[in-house]
Amino acid sequence: MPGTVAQAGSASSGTYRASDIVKSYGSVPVLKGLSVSLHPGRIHTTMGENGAGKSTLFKVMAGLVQPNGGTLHLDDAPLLLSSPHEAHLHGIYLVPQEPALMPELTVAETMFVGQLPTTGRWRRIDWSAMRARAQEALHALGLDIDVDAQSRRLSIAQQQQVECAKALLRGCRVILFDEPTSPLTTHEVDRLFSTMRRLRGEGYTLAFISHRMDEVLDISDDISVLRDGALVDSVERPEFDRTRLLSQMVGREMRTIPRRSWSSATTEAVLTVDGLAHAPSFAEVGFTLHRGEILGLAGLVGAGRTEIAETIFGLRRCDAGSVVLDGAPITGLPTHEIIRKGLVYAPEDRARHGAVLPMTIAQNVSAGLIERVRRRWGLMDRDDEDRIGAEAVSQYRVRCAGTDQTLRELSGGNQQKVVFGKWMGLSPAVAILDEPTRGVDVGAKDEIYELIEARARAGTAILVISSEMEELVRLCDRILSIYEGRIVAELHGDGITPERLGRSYLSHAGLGAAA
Amino acid sequence: MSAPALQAAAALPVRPRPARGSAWLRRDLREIALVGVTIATVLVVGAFHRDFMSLQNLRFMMLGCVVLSLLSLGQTVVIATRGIDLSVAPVLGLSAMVTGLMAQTGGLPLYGAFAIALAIGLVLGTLNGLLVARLAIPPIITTLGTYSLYSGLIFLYSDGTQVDSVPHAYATLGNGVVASVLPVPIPVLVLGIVLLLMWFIIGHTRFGRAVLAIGNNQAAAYNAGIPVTITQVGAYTISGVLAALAGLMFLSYTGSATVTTGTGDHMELQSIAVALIGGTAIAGGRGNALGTVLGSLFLSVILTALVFVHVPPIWYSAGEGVMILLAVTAGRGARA
Amino acid sequence: MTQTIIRGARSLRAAVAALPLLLGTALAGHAADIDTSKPIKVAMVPKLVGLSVFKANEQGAQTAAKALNIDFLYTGPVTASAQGQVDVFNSLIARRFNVITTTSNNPTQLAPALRRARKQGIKVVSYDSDVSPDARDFFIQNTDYAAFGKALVESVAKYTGPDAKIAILSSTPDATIQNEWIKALTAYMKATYPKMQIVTTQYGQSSPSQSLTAGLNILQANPDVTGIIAPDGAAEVGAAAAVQKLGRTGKVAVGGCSDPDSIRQYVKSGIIKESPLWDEVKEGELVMYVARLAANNAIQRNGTFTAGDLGSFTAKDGVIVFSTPLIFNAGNIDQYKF
Amino acid sequence: MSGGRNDVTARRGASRRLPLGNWERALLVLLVLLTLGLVAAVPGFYPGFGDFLALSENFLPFGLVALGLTTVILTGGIDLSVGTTASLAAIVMAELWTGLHLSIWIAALLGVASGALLGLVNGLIITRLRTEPLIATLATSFIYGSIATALAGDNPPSGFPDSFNRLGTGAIGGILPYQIVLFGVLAAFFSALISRSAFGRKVVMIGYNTEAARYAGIRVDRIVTLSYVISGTTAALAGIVLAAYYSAVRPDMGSILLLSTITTVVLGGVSIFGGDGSIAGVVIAVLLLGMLRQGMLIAGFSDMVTTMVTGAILLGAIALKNLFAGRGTGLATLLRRLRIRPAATT
Repeated sequence: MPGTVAQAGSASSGTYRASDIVKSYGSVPVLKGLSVSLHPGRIHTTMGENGAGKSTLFKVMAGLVQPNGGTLHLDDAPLLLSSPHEAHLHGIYLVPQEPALMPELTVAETMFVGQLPTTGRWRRIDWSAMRARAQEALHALGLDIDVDAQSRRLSIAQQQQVECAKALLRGCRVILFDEPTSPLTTHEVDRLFSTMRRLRGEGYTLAFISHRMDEVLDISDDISVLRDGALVDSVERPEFDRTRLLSQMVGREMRTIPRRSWSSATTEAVLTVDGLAHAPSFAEVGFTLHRGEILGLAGLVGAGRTEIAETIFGLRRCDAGSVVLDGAPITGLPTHEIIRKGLVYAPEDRARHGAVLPMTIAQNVSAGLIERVRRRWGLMDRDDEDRIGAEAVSQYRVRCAGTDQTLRELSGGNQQKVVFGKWMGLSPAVAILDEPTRGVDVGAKDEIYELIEARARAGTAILVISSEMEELVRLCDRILSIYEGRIVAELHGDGITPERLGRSYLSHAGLGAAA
Repeated sequence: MSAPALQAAAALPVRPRPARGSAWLRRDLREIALVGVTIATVLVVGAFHRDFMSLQNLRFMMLGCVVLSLLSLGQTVVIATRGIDLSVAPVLGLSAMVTGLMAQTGGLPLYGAFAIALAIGLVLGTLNGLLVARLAIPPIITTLGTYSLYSGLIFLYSDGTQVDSVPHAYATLGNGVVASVLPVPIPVLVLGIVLLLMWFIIGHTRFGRAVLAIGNNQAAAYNAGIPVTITQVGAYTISGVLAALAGLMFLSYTGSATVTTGTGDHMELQSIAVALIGGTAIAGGRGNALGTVLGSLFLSVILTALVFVHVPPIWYSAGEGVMILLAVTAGRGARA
Repeated sequence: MTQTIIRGARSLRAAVAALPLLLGTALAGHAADIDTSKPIKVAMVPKLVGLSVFKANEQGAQTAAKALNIDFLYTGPVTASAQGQVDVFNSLIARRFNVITTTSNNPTQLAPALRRARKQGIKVVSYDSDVSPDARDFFIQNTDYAAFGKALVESVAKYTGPDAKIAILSSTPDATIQNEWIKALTAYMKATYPKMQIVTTQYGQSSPSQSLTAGLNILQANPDVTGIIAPDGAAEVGAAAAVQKLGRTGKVAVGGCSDPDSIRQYVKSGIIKESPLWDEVKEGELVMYVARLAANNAIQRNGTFTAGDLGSFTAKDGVIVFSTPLIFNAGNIDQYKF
Repeated sequence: MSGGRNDVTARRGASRRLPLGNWERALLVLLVLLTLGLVAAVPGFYPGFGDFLALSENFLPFGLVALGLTTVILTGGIDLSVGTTASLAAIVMAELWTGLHLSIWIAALLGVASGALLGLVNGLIITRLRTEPLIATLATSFIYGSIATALAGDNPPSGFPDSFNRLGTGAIGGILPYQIVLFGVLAAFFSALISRSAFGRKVVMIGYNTEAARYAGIRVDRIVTLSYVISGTTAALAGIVLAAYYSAVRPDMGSILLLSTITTVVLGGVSIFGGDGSIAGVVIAVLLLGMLRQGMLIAGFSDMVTTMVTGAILLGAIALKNLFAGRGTGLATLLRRLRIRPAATT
């Protein structure tokens, strides 16, 4: 088995074509006969709104999903993939967005799962060879990860890097990345792109999915744009055109995203955080949030922004400092009391934290404060609950068949709107929104921005945590930069530009130039 | 730790491997702790009651844990896949009953008994596995259902009779020593062989690692090309076979089998308890053979110690309950 | 009289002769004396199906049922639980059985269901383990408790000497019949062997494996114990197996009660010298006679009756003592197969 | 999702109007067919209305346990200690009655309270020590069992006053058993509790997604603990009813409850993983399994056959459920392919 980059050899093969792929789930067509081709030594990017079929296409190409029609050709030989494992055997590897952990196993074993090297007559596992080769592969990619560490200790970025090394270990020549950058910080994205460029240089065939225009324009050689399960555009560097790509994706003229010309911020302090600390995530965090203001928290993933929010929200223990809401201290209060006092938090991971996907829209909306549903005989009045759900659906423009539809059936953007409806229905004094547009397609993003702005105009103070600079630049009156658990910079008004923002927290990482 | 850029990495010399000792020590902590606590119990109780430390008592404490250890080894493999096997008790009972009755009335030779026990374990265990892996019935429900079915089989087969005595060869298997110069009881030897085998299977074969991988993350295991269905079925088959072997050892050791053998003593719950004490994670993905056997030995030592210090017998099961809680909470502390 | 029998039991001839002698004026009655014209349905409900002891009762009952024109059913729960027995009773009531005979898992839990049966005109005959007196018409007691207690003590006392340290290995702490026996044997011991001492009482839960473990533990933890009295089938086997495994044959005497099949090997190897019981097969026959007579209303709660070849018996307040203890030893055990 | 922007805002689905889902309806049909079949085919099964109703006295204690256990299973947990809790509570009651000469009813009340306390201990071990429910309740079931045996002594009390015993075997007007009344009231209460109360909503939410519930400000530990308290309480109540039924207590009287009750709850359509399920389904399953067992016994099948059939039904039902939910491979896939026209392939 070709084990490392060094052994990978020259780029003589690896042209991977998918032709006329058709796939439908039940009666819903997802892919309507589309074709793409990937070439060795090139990075192919697939763009498109959520639901355009990008992930499904990649899954078909990686053997995770069986198409209803169409063909796959690797180096002009037809290919039938019945499982991801078979794809691996043909040298095709899909790096999932959030690699599946084997938390109890060591990093080395995780890398070799399914292909553990054996030795001797008894075919016992060759642990030392495995560790050595795992270490070699990680080093070749410039990664410093302890192969004996338990996998549960890896960050998402490290997990992705381990996945890359896994692809190499399996001798795969075609590596597909399913939206690899969305959980990563800018710094980590740079690292990933370096790796990808290096692999491109060695003749690997690479493809990835992204929503982020900047990085797409930065790294791609070919771009395919998908819309509603069909290929609508296909361009090669250098014919990239940001506006054209955007409009192709959404199928309409994309408004440019300017900074907001107005501000609803007042000088009335609603939330005052002082000297807040939670070891080891962050310390000495202090800021004031005003009525109607949209305040951004920028920083790398892992800088402590989510931890700050969760500490304010009472989900984590508070080691030091104080939080004052509307003049009353809420430090260390349990979450349900904090909600009752008017502070809400929409977490970044909807499926795990933000919503209960098997429950209905109405039930999810009322979950924020079950007590607000009217009682009859001490029981929850279902009509009232439906009414609350329906209100949220119409106010936040949730596209659904009815309030009794389960959240699982909705798209990411609509799920997020339901989460919004849950919290905004309480007319909170403060709303903390953690990555509010994560996994939301471009069109819905705009709608969500408008909802946030409308809420601010109604007087709610909003704290937005985001890793997308564009988002922060567009939304915020003021932005705090967090680096390693401390506030390192504050930008406001016209001082907010992507360049300054990037520099504000990246310069501390010693990589300021990258921004 | 700041990460070097990729370009620089190529030039990096391969660093010396990090000391594997520390990581391994961390993972083997439970076994070391179990051995420590077991020895401590023997010494402390032995200081007050000399007979507790007598070679004979030590041997019987080992003998006493053989059947439960065999059962728990199978349970360990199943729990490691994130499953559970409640049907081990009736499988044990059925194996003891069938081989016992055939030996008692038909003079079934010992090798025949092994063959029959293995066949019973193989068939019943595989059936569990197929129900879990192929029909996607949750393990606890599957084995709850087969618990009833297999218990019924014992009645059907025995038709209300019981095994009271076994031929000489069986008694030797259950009570003899390997050789007069080597006074190791044969059941302990059998357990030793099975332990070695299971240690090798879980720790050093692709199948064993696949079991753990499935317990960690079934979808990822599938995607990595692990034959999930076969591995799952295999885990239940192993559990069935070991339970049947435990039944044969039970028969040989006690010379008896009744319709309530296994189920009457709630062996299924005991085996789960032992696996947990031995460090198997109930959520799957972690489990090893040595820990399980040490856990079983520890339990045997503690329960015998309770007799020596004259704790009334009604509190033995409470002692077991307390130990499960201690083992599980202490285990978590060590891993954090 | 009992004294005579126990001494006599040491010889094979006496033991064989003893039973019919004791059962009253031998060969006085025949099945023909009993009105068997109308067929009746009788069920025998053991503590649980699948134990040899109960199977031995069934064996005798089957024989007698044929002679008595009884439609016989042997049924019971699969676990030794009162709930299981009650479920069975209820089904028997619904199926209009004429007589239910049962040995109870415990005396109290079964009572309401059996009372219900009696209310519907079903006769209830308990044997072996009794239920509350108001829940049954007749109880066939295996042996007189005092006599059995004495037999249990004697089964080890002769071999350990009068000042031995004795351990008791019973089934469960709340097993009625075992507790009655333990009470009787303690009283007898105090009176006859005042220097004898009971050092520990352990329980084997009627499970062979737990009994064995308990037996081993007794002997390991109390090295000065020279006799174990185990008044429970599984317990006696467990105690004997423990003595054998520890190589204390000849040093520790085991006594108790168990069916001959399960202790045969230990009696032959000398670990168990004597083990009192009664003839389970014949007891099963008697159960059917009593059932038939009760269904015919041909038996009084106080009075005597004749049960075919078994002889005549006396009922006192509905309690019929089946026999005096039958003592198995190496000499006679091979005559009994159950 | 496609569909118009906001043309449909609120819609009450069919599932909301009917109190029963597909699974529950299937069970109900099965129950009716089974009962009718048994009445028609098994002599003695229907001896009269009162006696027919009285059949339920033999299995409704299982139903009581099932109600509480359902609450726990809906949170994604399990309570293996219900059997020993039932025994212990009954023994506590009996000992208070004989030992302290309390009125039997006060003693019964204290018995139920002790069950709540035992449940609280379970809940606290699970939430405070962060122990898996399976492990925690396995351990406490051993411990409670020991305590029950110790308290019971070698001669556990029996012979309770007749007024109390009627709770187990009496009937209003000789027709309607008190047990049915008790179970009916509690079933209605639990149905409202689970599907209509805030507590029930929180239970279900925790069962589906504990983390999301925590992030929504639900006091997860408190709700989970409370669900074990409820489970302990209903188990204790079952123990008390059993005590009245037998007019006696034994330290092992509850041990038969555990496995059968889990079977019932699962057959009732409650997902062992939490969140999914309804009290209606469990109630129907209680009646279904109870009637089946009584019917088979009366028809002359042995306890053994009845037990085996129960096991087979459990496996068959869940396999069938998976079949319709589209889970599983092998046989399930095979059958599904028979049901759905295969998609076209090139």
